Amino acid sequence: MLLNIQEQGEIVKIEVKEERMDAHNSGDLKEQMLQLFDEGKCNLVIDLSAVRFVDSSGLGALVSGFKNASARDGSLKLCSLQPQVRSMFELTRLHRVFEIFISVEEALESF
Amino acid sequence: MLLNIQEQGEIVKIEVKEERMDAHNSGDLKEQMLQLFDEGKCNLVIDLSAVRFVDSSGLGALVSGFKNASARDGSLKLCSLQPQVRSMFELTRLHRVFEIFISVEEALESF
Amino acid sequence: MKKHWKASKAFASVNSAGKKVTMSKKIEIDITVPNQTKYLAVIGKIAESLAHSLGYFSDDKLELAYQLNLVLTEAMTNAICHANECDPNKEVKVSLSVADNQLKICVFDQGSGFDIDALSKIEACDTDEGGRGVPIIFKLMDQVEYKKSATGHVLEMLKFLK
Amino acid sequence: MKKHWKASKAFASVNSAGKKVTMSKKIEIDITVPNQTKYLAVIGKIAESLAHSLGYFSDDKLELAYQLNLVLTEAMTNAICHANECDPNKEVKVSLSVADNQLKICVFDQGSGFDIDALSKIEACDTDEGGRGVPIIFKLMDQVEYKKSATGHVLEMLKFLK
Ligand SMILES: Nc1ncnc2c1ncn2[C@@H]1O[C@H](COP(=O)(O)OP(=O)(O)O)[C@@H](O)[C@H]1O
Ligand SMILES: Nc1ncnc2c1ncn2[C@@H]1O[C@H](COP(=O)(O)OP(=O)(O)O)[C@@H](O)[C@H]1O
Repeated sequence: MLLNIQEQGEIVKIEVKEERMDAHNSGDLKEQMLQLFDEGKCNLVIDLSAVRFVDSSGLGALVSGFKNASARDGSLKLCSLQPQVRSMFELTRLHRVFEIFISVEEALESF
Repeated sequence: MLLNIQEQGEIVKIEVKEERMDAHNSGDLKEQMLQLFDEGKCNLVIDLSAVRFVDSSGLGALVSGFKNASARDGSLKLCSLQPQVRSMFELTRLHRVFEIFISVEEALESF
Repeated sequence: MKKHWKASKAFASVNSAGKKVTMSKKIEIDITVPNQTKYLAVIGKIAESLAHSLGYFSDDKLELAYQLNLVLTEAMTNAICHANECDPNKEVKVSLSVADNQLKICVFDQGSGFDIDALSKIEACDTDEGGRGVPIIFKLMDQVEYKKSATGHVLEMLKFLK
Repeated sequence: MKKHWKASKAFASVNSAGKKVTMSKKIEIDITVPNQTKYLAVIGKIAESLAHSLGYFSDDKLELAYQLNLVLTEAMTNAICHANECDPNKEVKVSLSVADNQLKICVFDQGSGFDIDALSKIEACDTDEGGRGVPIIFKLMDQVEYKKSATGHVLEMLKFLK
């Protein structure tokens, strides 16, 4: 999975540079986040602007990151969801779990 | 087939508003051009900027327009071909038949 | 909730493909791929192309395209990872068919089966990492059945097109 | 120029689809649609999706995607309009398969055939409106054969993938 990772002070921004998040590539995101947690970085913003499709494995990777960040008193926030991806969160009611922002800027400011 | 037809003085600009020109829709373009020829309008610019795919039927419709325009001392010119569409003209050697311009402006100026 | 429908009719033209039949509204797509998740994307795209070719308005098409892509992705992932245990020498077969305003999706695995009825009532908790695949399939499709096939099991999913 | 190759092997898994076979690199897509040109687009898109799923660099993929879309569109148009005489009650069957770095495309029509060898040497004149379909197919594919099938004829086209 192509990821663009940038540290902005205390926060790590991960931009998913894939059209599709599924069982084939979501494991990469999960592992990348675990590595960041190991390094003590637990405030994450995941930028999904490029993502057109997410399946339950993609959601699973995000839930994993969310739980691990929370357990370390950090947080994982999402931003820039395409409408269809947003619907996917509603279908699975995960929009009630994640903090979801319109833009990267808003997500970063919210910390 | 979705066509945007605009008269600019002596010249009629036809913008093909379809991703795909094939045996299913190319007949429409051919008929539309025949109607213009009937009205005495025989200087045409076909703007293919939206077209991502052309098959031999699409080329056939353009050749039909080309021949009819020439027979009436007019001309049919093409513009704004996507690279893959341009390759299609080369494959069939029709790039030697048509005048092909980079932009609508250049095509219009060439008359 | 397990629901049933007659599968035989919808499949009538699979075996007779190429034979002269007077059924002008039938689309049938059968796909076989190696048992690897890298093929999820191509199958998903094929499902989207099919959705776009059906006679709907643009908005509905986008939604239907996403749904078919999703349902097929979930079912295939389960076939590949659970039923076929990620064995790359196995294969997954998928069929998509449209007839009489019914869309049918079948995913054939080579596994020994599972009790879908025990699962389908259970929704994943908000913080579970997995367990959302089958519930999604039940939410988006009108009829779902999982049963034995000649060489494993098949998940048959039906959607009524308006 | 008519060229031959063994079709039987490449088709081995069509009939045994679902059976346990140890062939991990085989992709097979079979599609049946009504005999109408409105289905050209969906089949073309499926061919493009397949091209994108093959392991190439982006540029080559785009070109391969266009070529497969084109070849399939040309062959299907001929099946629909020439062989099946635009009868909407007939159907067209297409199969795409990839195995051992060979891509095979078959288009089955329900017509009475034509002499492709007489055609394939003739290139359309620059100002002919038609007659470019078969020459395009010969240019883009490595082996082309047109022969009788159980219910009509089949155009078999092979491309060697690098
Ligand atoms: N085709 C299948 N063969 C065997 N077991 C399956 C199959 N599909 C689903 N399952 C079982 O059902 C469970 C729930 O599936 P699902 O809802 O898709 O969530 P997940 O795959 O994330 O666990 C799986 O964990 C697996 O045990
Ligand atoms: N499947 C087919 N069945 C019968 N005739 C065919 C078939 N395919 C091609 N032909 C014949 O070959 C001719 C040339 O085909 P083609 O090169 O595709 O150009 P076009 O379709 O524009 O005429 C057609 O006009 C038709 O007479």
